[in-house]
Amino acid sequence: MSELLQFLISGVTVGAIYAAIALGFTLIYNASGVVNFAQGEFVVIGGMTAAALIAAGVPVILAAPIAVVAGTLVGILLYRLAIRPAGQAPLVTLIIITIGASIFLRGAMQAVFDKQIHRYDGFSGDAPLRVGGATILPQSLWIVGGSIAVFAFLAWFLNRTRAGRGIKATASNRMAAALVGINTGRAMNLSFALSAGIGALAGVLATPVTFTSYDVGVLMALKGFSATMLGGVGSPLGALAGGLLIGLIEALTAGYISSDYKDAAAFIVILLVLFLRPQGLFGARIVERV
Amino acid sequence: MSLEIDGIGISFGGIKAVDDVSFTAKPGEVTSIIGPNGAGKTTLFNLVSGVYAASAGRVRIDGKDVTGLPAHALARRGMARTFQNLQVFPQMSALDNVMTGCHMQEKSNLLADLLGLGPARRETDRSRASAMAALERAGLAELAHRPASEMSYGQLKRLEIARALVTGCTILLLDEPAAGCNAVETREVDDLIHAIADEGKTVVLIEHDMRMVMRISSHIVVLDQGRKIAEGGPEDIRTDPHVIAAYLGAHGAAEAEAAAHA
Amino acid sequence: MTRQAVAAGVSALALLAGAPAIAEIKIGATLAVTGPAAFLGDPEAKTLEMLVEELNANGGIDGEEVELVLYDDGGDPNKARTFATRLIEEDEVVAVIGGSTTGATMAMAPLFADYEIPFISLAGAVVIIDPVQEYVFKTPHTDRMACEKIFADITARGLTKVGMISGTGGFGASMREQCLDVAGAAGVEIVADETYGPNDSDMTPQLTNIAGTDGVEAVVNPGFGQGPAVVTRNYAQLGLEMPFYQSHGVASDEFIKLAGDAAEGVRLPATPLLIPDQLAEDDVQRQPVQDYIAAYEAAYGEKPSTFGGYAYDAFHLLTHAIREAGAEDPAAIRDAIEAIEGHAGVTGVYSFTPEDHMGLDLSAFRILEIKDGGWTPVEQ
Amino acid sequence: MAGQGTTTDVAPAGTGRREYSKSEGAGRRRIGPGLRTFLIFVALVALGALIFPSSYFYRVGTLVWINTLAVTGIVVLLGYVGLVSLGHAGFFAIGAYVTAIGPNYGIPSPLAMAGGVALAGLLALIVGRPILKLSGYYLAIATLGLGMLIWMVLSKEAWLTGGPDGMVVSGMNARNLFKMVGLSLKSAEAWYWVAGLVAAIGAAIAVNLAGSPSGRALRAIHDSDVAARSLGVDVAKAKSRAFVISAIYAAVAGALLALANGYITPDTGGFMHSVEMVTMAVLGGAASVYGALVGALILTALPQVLTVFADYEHMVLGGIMVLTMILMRRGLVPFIADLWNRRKS
Repeated sequence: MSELLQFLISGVTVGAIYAAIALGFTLIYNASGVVNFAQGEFVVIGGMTAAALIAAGVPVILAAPIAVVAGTLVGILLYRLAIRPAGQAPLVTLIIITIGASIFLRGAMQAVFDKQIHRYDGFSGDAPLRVGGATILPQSLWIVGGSIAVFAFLAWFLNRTRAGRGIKATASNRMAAALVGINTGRAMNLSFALSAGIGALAGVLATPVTFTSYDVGVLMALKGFSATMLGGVGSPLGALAGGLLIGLIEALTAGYISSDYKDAAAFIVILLVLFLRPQGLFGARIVERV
Repeated sequence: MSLEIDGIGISFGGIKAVDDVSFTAKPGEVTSIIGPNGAGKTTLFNLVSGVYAASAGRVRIDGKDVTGLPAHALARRGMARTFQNLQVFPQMSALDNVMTGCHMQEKSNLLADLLGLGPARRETDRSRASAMAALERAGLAELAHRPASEMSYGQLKRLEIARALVTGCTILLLDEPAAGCNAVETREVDDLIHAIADEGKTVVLIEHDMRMVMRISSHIVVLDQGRKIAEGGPEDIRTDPHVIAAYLGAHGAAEAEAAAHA
Repeated sequence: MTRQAVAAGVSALALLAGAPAIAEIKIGATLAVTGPAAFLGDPEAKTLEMLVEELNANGGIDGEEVELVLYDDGGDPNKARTFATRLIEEDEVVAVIGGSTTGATMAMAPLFADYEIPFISLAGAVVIIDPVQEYVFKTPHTDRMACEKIFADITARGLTKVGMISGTGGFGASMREQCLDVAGAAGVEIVADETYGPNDSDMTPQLTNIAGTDGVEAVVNPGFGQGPAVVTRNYAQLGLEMPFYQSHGVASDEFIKLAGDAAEGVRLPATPLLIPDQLAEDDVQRQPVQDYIAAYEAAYGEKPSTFGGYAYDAFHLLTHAIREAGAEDPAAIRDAIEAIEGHAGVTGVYSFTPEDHMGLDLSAFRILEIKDGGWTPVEQ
Repeated sequence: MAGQGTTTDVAPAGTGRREYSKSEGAGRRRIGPGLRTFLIFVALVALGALIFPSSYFYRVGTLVWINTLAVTGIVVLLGYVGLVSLGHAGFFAIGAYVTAIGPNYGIPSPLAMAGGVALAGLLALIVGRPILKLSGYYLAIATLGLGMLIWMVLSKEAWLTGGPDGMVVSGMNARNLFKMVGLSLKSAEAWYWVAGLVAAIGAAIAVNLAGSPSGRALRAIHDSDVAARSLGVDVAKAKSRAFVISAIYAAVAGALLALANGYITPDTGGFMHSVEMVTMAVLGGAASVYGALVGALILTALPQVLTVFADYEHMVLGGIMVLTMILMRRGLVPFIADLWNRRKS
């Protein structure tokens, strides 16, 4: 029983990280229809910046927000310099642009920071908490709490605020949104800024547990992308559920079946879900207009 | 071949876009579907041609039930169509566009195609000849080598008709073929449709140009809000009070009247 | 225009590749300076650059300057092979150091036999030197030796039942296989065998399973990079008390920093590089170890790692051989390397033979334990 | 929404395609378009052989042709039909690994090679149907997942594949092929010629396909899935065919790489390699085989040129990718062809 609990704790911790990345994907997709493969780099920027600041003696309470702001700025730059100039480019062009941007950012981080692996202490210490025979790190609670907070924020923001509704409207029909007076450029800017901020926040929260280095972004993006697609692209609930599900599948497979094929299990589940429900778990069905 | 539609319907998100529509289109005749915007005309075409799966009703070709067959299987049973919002292949030349319509007649196998063997080339030659003939008929012969992306809206409408014709279809669904055409071009399309029907093909037409509809239709089906509200010859429709109320309105009635005396 | 593009590309290549020879003696290297194996290649590259500078400042080899031609293969075997070809054909080096990873090394290896150029690999796996390839040498201990060393320490503690948790990267997977292979002969039984991906962030499920396996008395974690640090933290998080072994893949201060307090009590096989001040006065490795550390700290302001040590030894072995055989004939240099005996490096004392192209025995490997955030040799 | 279309609009017709119909229209029938492409490619291969000063250049040249071949498969899939695959390196690796494993079980190299190609084709046939029902990003993730699964098997089943460190490929050397016809070439030169000739054949086949009935059906799907259906094209079958064809291209390229290198690692089947293949196609211009060649040439040669930038290599590479896609969305070949045409007229 305590075994299962430990597996679940592990799955939820890791899944919450995936979910946070997936939520970043979702926001940008919602505004622009772009799946941003550079999303993983935001996570690294957050983690590396925080690690560098903390190593330089800056207290966490300052370092964390600065790292998030740094990620946000890079997000805005990414939009302005790489996505906006591309205009309404076809999907594969956008995929290549964001992958190119991710390679560029990786190189930049290697130049700005270093090639070492970094970590700093958990926000509430590193002494594990015991729960019914299993253990959990206090930082895991920060991660899970962070992901849920981001989800709640997005759900509120997209549905209840003017700016958020602007983003949603921009996504469903940019022309129409512009016609009813929504500043679609600002909506796109905002979505990239927020999404990068969310990514950086995920990095700041996760680094004490996962560590970080300049080149882990691709893997982060891959997991986040998988979670997004499993949940259904464009839906915050899907992103949260997709992320947690993948984390749990990995942990339970490692625990009960074989740690060798835990990543494979996640992909098999994704493929099966897509075969049976091509729009993902929470995605809307698409009817083509002819 | 005759096309029978029997009680067909579909709903999107609880709204019945097409509801219990029935009619029969006969060979050698032009059957027109009319109705105000959003009446469900194009959705009806999409149901009949297998783009959408109907949630109710049957479609029969010459008495044979073809309901639920995928679009390409219906094409093989002789159904061809054009599209309201243009589905040409913009990256291809006009000729290549029409040659694609020859797909069902082309008998070469994949291996021959890959290796560029004789059969593949012969099929291509044959397709090119019949595509040129169809372009000729649609009045587009001199544009054969122009990329479709550089052609005007009216030309593309006719390009779609030419492409549908070379499939060797017996049933032709035309969705607003005269949209975007000037008066002269409309007349040409008009003649073309007449000629197609005279060959014994079954033509089903969606059109907003009432003059044209009244001029060439033998049979008219009127849709409103997804339902059939009237059916009959041009004369019956013109005078049908439901139609006048629901669709034509005062202005439309006058226009139809004018057309009748034109 | 396609033809023009090709011609342009070719001439650009020619321009950059065909730099005229300035230095007298050219030594080539292709390392994983970036990419997933960068923590191997980075200190290796830094070490080589430092050593070449130092050597030339002291008059080079018999008055001739040495030039290092270094390429970054990112750990990609395909690139490594291309760069090796380039080093041999274009740069006309007399010898090549490199291959941070086993894959890169093995992809390059056949070339050196073809061109008769000596090659010293910095990668770990035993396949590099077993079977022996005429022109291929290597400086690190093999993963097989690491397993033997660890198992010897475990049995010395009177334990036999071992649980393994291995990284699935090249290093971890290869060492895992070697450990499984030598376990029987070493007198231990592998009762649990778990793995994790190189970038996984939580290994508590695997560790929970190991802990739940009947009779596990010690746990071994082959792997490198961040994985072992995460495993070590998870190990402490779960409150596991069994003796815990890491591999030489994490033998650096970096590991202690990343794993923090959780690293206390962890043992691993390592080179003397980690314990410069605890070496006996008469230890032949004392001098090279202290030289290397002093020079590296002066050059880069940080401590060298075990991996840099592999490059340090490779470079000294090679320059020694060039001094012996001259820089004219690469085949003669090869012979001179093979003839080296009792060369004290930072990794161990090398004695090559035609049958042994690594030249190390188990004696240079020491089991260290992490105590109070530092390294302590385990008395045996 | 952008990115939700059934097909992915890559680029209006590349030069290759338009050239094709022009030459046909002009009635010039002496040399078919496939044969012409083959001759152009062979001329380029020979040109390389004339100017290359050393084995190193032959080595890079060999990689360029092998990549061109693999990317030609992407051109068929992405350029002709408009389908994105982020998992094609998986097929590449299957071709490579079966070629590598065969001789260990007593199967001669050429047979193993054929087996690897057949296996890749078969796998593409089996998984193609369900996967190709997806579109846009869902297709991207599904192919990515497929590629990852193949990569995982290759990394984990060490008894068969040597694990993440890879395995030695024993077997034939291309030199012997040329010896049989009395030519004595260096190994690097021999592989260069083999790779170049196979790439030329591959290009010719792709060009033949584009102008054939089957090819027109594929290109129709690219532009309008619905219209293609309405013309009687069995879209599912056509997509599946294109998927199998492109998987075979990748597998042949993989087998060649395995033999030319003599060593193979699971990285050849990794995500980054899949991305690299698609990037080459899009960079050069996914609509034509010439785009495949230019893309493969640039991305294979660029890292060799960029060694002078050492630490900034990634930034330069990433920057080039972004800029090319912004400034020349349809790829280099169509872009330059347009410039050329504009200057002429």
